[in-house]
Amino acid sequence: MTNTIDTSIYVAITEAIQGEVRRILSEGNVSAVIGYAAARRKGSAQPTVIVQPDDAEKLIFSAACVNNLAVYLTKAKKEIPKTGKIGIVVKGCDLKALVGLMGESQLKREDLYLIGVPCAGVLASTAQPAQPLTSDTIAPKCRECDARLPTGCDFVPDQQPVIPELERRYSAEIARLEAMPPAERWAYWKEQFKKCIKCYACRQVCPFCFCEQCLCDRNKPQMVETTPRPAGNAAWHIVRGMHLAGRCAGCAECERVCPMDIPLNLLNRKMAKELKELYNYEAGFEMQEKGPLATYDEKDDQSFIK
Amino acid sequence: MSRIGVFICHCGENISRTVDVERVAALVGTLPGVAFSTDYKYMCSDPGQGLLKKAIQEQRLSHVVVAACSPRMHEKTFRKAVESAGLNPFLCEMANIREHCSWVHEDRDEATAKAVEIVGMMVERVKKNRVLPTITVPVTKRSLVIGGGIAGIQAALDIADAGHEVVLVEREPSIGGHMAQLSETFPTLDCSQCIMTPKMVDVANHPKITLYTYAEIEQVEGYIGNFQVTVRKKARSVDEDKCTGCGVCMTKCPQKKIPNTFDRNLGMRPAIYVPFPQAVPNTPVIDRENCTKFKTGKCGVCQKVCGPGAVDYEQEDQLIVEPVGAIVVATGFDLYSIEEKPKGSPIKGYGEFGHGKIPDVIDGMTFERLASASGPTGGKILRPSDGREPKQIVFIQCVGSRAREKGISYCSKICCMYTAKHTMLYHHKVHDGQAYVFFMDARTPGKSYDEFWRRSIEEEEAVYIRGMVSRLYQKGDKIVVMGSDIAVGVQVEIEADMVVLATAVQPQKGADTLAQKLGISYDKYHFYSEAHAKLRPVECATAGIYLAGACQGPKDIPDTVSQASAAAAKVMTLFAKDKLEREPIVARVREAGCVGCFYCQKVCPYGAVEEKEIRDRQGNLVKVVAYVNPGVCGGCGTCQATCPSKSVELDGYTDEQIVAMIEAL
Amino acid sequence: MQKYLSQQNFIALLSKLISDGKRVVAPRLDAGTPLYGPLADSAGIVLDQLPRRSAKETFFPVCEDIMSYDKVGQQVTLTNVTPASFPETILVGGRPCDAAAIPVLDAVFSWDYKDEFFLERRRKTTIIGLSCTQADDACFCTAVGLSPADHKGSDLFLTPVEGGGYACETFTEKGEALVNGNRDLFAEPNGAQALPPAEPQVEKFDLKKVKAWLDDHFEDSAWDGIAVRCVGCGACAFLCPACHCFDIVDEGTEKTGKRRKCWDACGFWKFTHHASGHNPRDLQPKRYRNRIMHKFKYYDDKFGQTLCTGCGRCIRFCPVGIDIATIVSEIGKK
Amino acid sequence: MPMEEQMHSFEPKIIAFVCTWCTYAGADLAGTSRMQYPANVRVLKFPCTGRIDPVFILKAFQQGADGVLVSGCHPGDCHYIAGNFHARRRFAVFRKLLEFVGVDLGRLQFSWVSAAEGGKWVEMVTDLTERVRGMGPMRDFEELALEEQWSGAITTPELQEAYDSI
Repeated sequence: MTNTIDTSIYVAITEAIQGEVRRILSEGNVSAVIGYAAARRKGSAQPTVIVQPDDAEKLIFSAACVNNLAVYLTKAKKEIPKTGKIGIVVKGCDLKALVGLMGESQLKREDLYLIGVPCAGVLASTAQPAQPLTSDTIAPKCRECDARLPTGCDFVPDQQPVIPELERRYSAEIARLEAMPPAERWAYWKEQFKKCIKCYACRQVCPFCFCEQCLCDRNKPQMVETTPRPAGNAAWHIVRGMHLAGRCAGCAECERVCPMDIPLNLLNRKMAKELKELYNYEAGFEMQEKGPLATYDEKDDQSFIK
Repeated sequence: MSRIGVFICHCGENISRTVDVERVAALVGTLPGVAFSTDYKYMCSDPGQGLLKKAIQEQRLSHVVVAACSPRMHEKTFRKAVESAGLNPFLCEMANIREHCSWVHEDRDEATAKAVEIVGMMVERVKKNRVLPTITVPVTKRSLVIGGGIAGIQAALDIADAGHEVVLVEREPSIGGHMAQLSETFPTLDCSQCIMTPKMVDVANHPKITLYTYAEIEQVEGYIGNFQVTVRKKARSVDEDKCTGCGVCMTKCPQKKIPNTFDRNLGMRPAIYVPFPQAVPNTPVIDRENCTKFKTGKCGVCQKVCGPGAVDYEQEDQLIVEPVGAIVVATGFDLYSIEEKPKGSPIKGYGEFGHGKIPDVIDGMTFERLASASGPTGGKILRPSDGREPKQIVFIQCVGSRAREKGISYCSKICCMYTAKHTMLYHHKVHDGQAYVFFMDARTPGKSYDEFWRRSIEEEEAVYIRGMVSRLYQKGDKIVVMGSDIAVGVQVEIEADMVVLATAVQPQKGADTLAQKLGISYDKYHFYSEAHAKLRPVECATAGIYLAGACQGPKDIPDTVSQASAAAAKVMTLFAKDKLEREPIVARVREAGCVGCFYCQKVCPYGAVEEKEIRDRQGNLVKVVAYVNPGVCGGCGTCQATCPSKSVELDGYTDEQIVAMIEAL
Repeated sequence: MQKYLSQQNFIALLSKLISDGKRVVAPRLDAGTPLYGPLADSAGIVLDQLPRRSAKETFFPVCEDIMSYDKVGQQVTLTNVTPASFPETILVGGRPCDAAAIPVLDAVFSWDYKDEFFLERRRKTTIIGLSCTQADDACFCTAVGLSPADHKGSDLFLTPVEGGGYACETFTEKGEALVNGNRDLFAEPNGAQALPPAEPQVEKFDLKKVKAWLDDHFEDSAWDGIAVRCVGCGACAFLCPACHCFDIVDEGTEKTGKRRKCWDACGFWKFTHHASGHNPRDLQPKRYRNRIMHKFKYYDDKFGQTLCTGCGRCIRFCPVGIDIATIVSEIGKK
Repeated sequence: MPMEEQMHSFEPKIIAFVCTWCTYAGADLAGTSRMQYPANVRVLKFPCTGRIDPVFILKAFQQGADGVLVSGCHPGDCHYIAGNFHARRRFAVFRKLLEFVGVDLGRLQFSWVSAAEGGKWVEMVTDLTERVRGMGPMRDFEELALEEQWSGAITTPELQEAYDSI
């Protein structure tokens, strides 16, 4: 059964964002603001950077504001000048990435002005931007969201999102895959990875893929085959899964942008699940100086080691 | 293009018996990049090394692979040879076709095929080896000695006599260790105190020695030539500078009922005490656990009677940081206790010998205290239970040692000799007494040792019974010892007045914790591991740390003193240079790729990673990257495996080298 | 030549071609995603969705081997891939925007250097185009001068008609040969009305004006505004029917390996990264500028054609919503 | 060849990634003690398990390893203080990832083998070799390596034959 999700608060949120951005830009608190603006296609939105107070009216928030704008703050993105304080519009899921980036010495809290968005959910990549937000069109990550109200921001519009209980698809899909014999799982992933064309959209939108020179672009030695063949594709996604383990907080941008529909966030959620079970670690809630793979406990599980 | 030379060693027949070395040389010779390939009987011999050097020069070799024994054995040898022929030593690799191939496989074809692959792997690896320049680091010419027993004392005196400062740290309130507890020593029966105390005094008076007693190692940082050691000097409650050692405090202390551990609990001591009269330093310490003042707040007698006002109840532990260039570990041993199974120990224990339950079953060290002129009985052999002189005494050897089923499979080395000594001391003091010894074998190699042992039988009339004791029990005031004499094949039953157990030698408790602080390795019994069992017996694998005495394995006094002097010699060798060359196996940051996430810093066990600012020509900050201090880097490579972009590389173990090996498979 | 092909016979034609040992490439679902690919079974064809990747990979594969090497002893053996071994192929259901791109690509692959891999595949492939009856607001073929019913590039073109089946028209000898070889399946035209073609909504670009502005504005602050949001992935180029940059990579070990040719994209940072470490296109707007320049100026300069067929894939799948239709249309209005 | 016979004659390729201080020394000890074990293992020496990148394990499987052994110092024995603790976490997580993409973890063994445990080294190598022998060759990565994107695949039988013979 399809349930419509109430996104009426987005109108008020849009107004609040516009007001706040106009204020901080005109008062000179920030040098630029990264937010969302409407685009040509019906209902669509795109990331934008504004520096003039008058441009604040271009900012919107809607169910089509899917991007995690945190990527624009990383070192991989040199286009946005990192001088002065920068304002950024963040959903709860995006904020988790920012928290992680602060823990990895990539960002400083004092350089940011965080405009948090109370979020009722955004559209799935399979939906058209003009479609209404429903229990069918909502992004899978929003179905299991635990951060609808961002905390610790400088400004959050006073709105309360209302959201019906939705089936948790990642958990169900992980359980389905885990129940398979290894050969069947291998076959499943092989079919998925075969489609990959190494457009690296997953990497480029990932806030945590901030390396200036990706390991997988190296050729001395070639750690991972760079060509978009099934072998190199599988290696790439495995290596990426490992690199994000303990860091990825589930913004699911990689999965959203994959033009080949590869369920990449499944790998990341699986890793998150394991880290929770092994080390009781969850990424993105509070700033941690050391992630789970940069530290250890002498009593860590070693039942797998003979 | 590489011109690699491959040298296949026969190792006499050790390799060639199972590996067709000529075939390996021929096959490897066809690998891309291999310019020269040969086999030779003994590559490590002089002519073997000569062959290597000649080939490097004549064949203009760019890299070398020596396929022989384990690199742990001869890597240094061949790298040195390669260097003397004008190549950078790190352009030489060893392929282990002995320990990992010829010795563990019997099938000649299989072993030969495997050897070809092992060598092939190293050929691919060596192609990616880079010239590594030697790294030099300064040397702090001060040394730390941990442990103030005879080993530590000897090492400290030798190093100090050579003119270098020494910091000697002892856990107990006095130096002296176990040797100070002994009555007489084999094989000459001279009095232990008589030969020991002068050395203790020498330590106390030596201008180059700083002595910390009642102190422990808190933390060790740094590396060879440049350690920073934090010493915790526990609160003694007595000011060492003020105390004159008059001893009034001890005589006046109202609490005198504390078992004297130095005397193996046979006597009592006050709460403020020196462990024994000849203690160095002769400064008492307050045993805060048993002191009335510390327990109830009331008393304070010692403070009142102390003329110089040295007693200080407020004293606190002090942390002292000492920069040193070398460390000698001389923490000694402990005795195996059969009373109970130590917690977490693999040792099963001997319930059947009644130690701790039957008061007249004692261990060898307790016997030493009984026999000692300065001991609780003034040198009279008396039973702890009733103070009577034992007329029949049974010594049991190998209690704990050489008993695989009990958990210790090694021989404790000193017990045969000290038991022989005990029978003599007994016979000298109890002329009408009879000593019996149950033993498995008598192990008496050593100068004048066997003669000494024979004397105990032939002149001192000890009865040696070859066989083990199966059970002993109290019967009235006697202890019935039941055992077998396997030489004659009869059961033996002796009604003894006293039983002395030759319990096994074990490392000090906490030896593992100290090893972890020092970053040295230890075996399953927690004896410290030397770098090489034969050729580097006093060095640890961790550079700059040396071993002396029983902490490395059971040893008697002459061996301990020899090793202590050897360790001192090693320290002096190190101190002979102002700068030290270290192996350049260190991590390096590729700044272009570094994004400054500092994962490397988070995982570095040595704290070797620093932050470095990269600025453009105008001085604007471009980015902050990681920098590895090559002096501090230990070379583990954890940083590289953790770095997401692989922007830090461990020289000698680069991704290129490793991937080349994997791809060679 | 004009014919009628019933839906039933269309499927029968595919089955026959497959059973004749021809490689029939058509849109089908690949792990849930609509993609062009060889049909194992005619029933697998999916014609109601625009395939995610364009049809260019039929001629210009995502990745292909061009050579292999083997070292034995001191001997190195090189083995070339012989294009003669490429199979005969029928590309079925090529959308006008996809089919039209193939002749555009002919120009670059047969210019000073004849790319035997592309050309041999091209020679051996017959393209059956299919008219579009549906468009979304990302489609803009009409804006670049094509149409949803354009047969450019097709050897045989199908137009869905009222009552089912397709009106067929051949445009080349290959198309005719295909019809002639399967005469029994094709009927004479039945006069049924063609289904109305799709109507993309983007206003027609003034390509001359666009080019004129580009000619003069290599350096212009507008580029920063256009591409500041670009994150530098290759999704647009890889989904594009006309983008044709490739990289040549050696993959393998010391002893054996392959030389491979695979898609590359000017959006990648590495694309123009020099061995010296210098990168002339150091920032993303410069890279995005190249994409626009190449499509609407350089290709035109060299071959007199526009390197865009308006399929709209780059708009639909840009992770950050970059809309080439808006950008070009604005340039045209400058 | 019947399946069973094939299994029997199959000689698995085992790659061992070991640290130099403990397991390499343990393997040396097995040698000095003249213990015997299957000749299938190839040892790659690292300074520390902390240096072992998960990518190497992946690479080993891609290069045709049928089984991979990773072994280092027991907890607390690391020559580099804590490298093995970091490795322990890294591999605890990595093996879960490999398992999730469908690699049978029976082919991947982790162990602590000290310099004193020559016997344990022999046991580890023997057990893994025999287990992998029972599981048959690791085909997953090999087959994957042969797969092409359809458009780049060369399907003519002659060429396939030529490639197969390489």
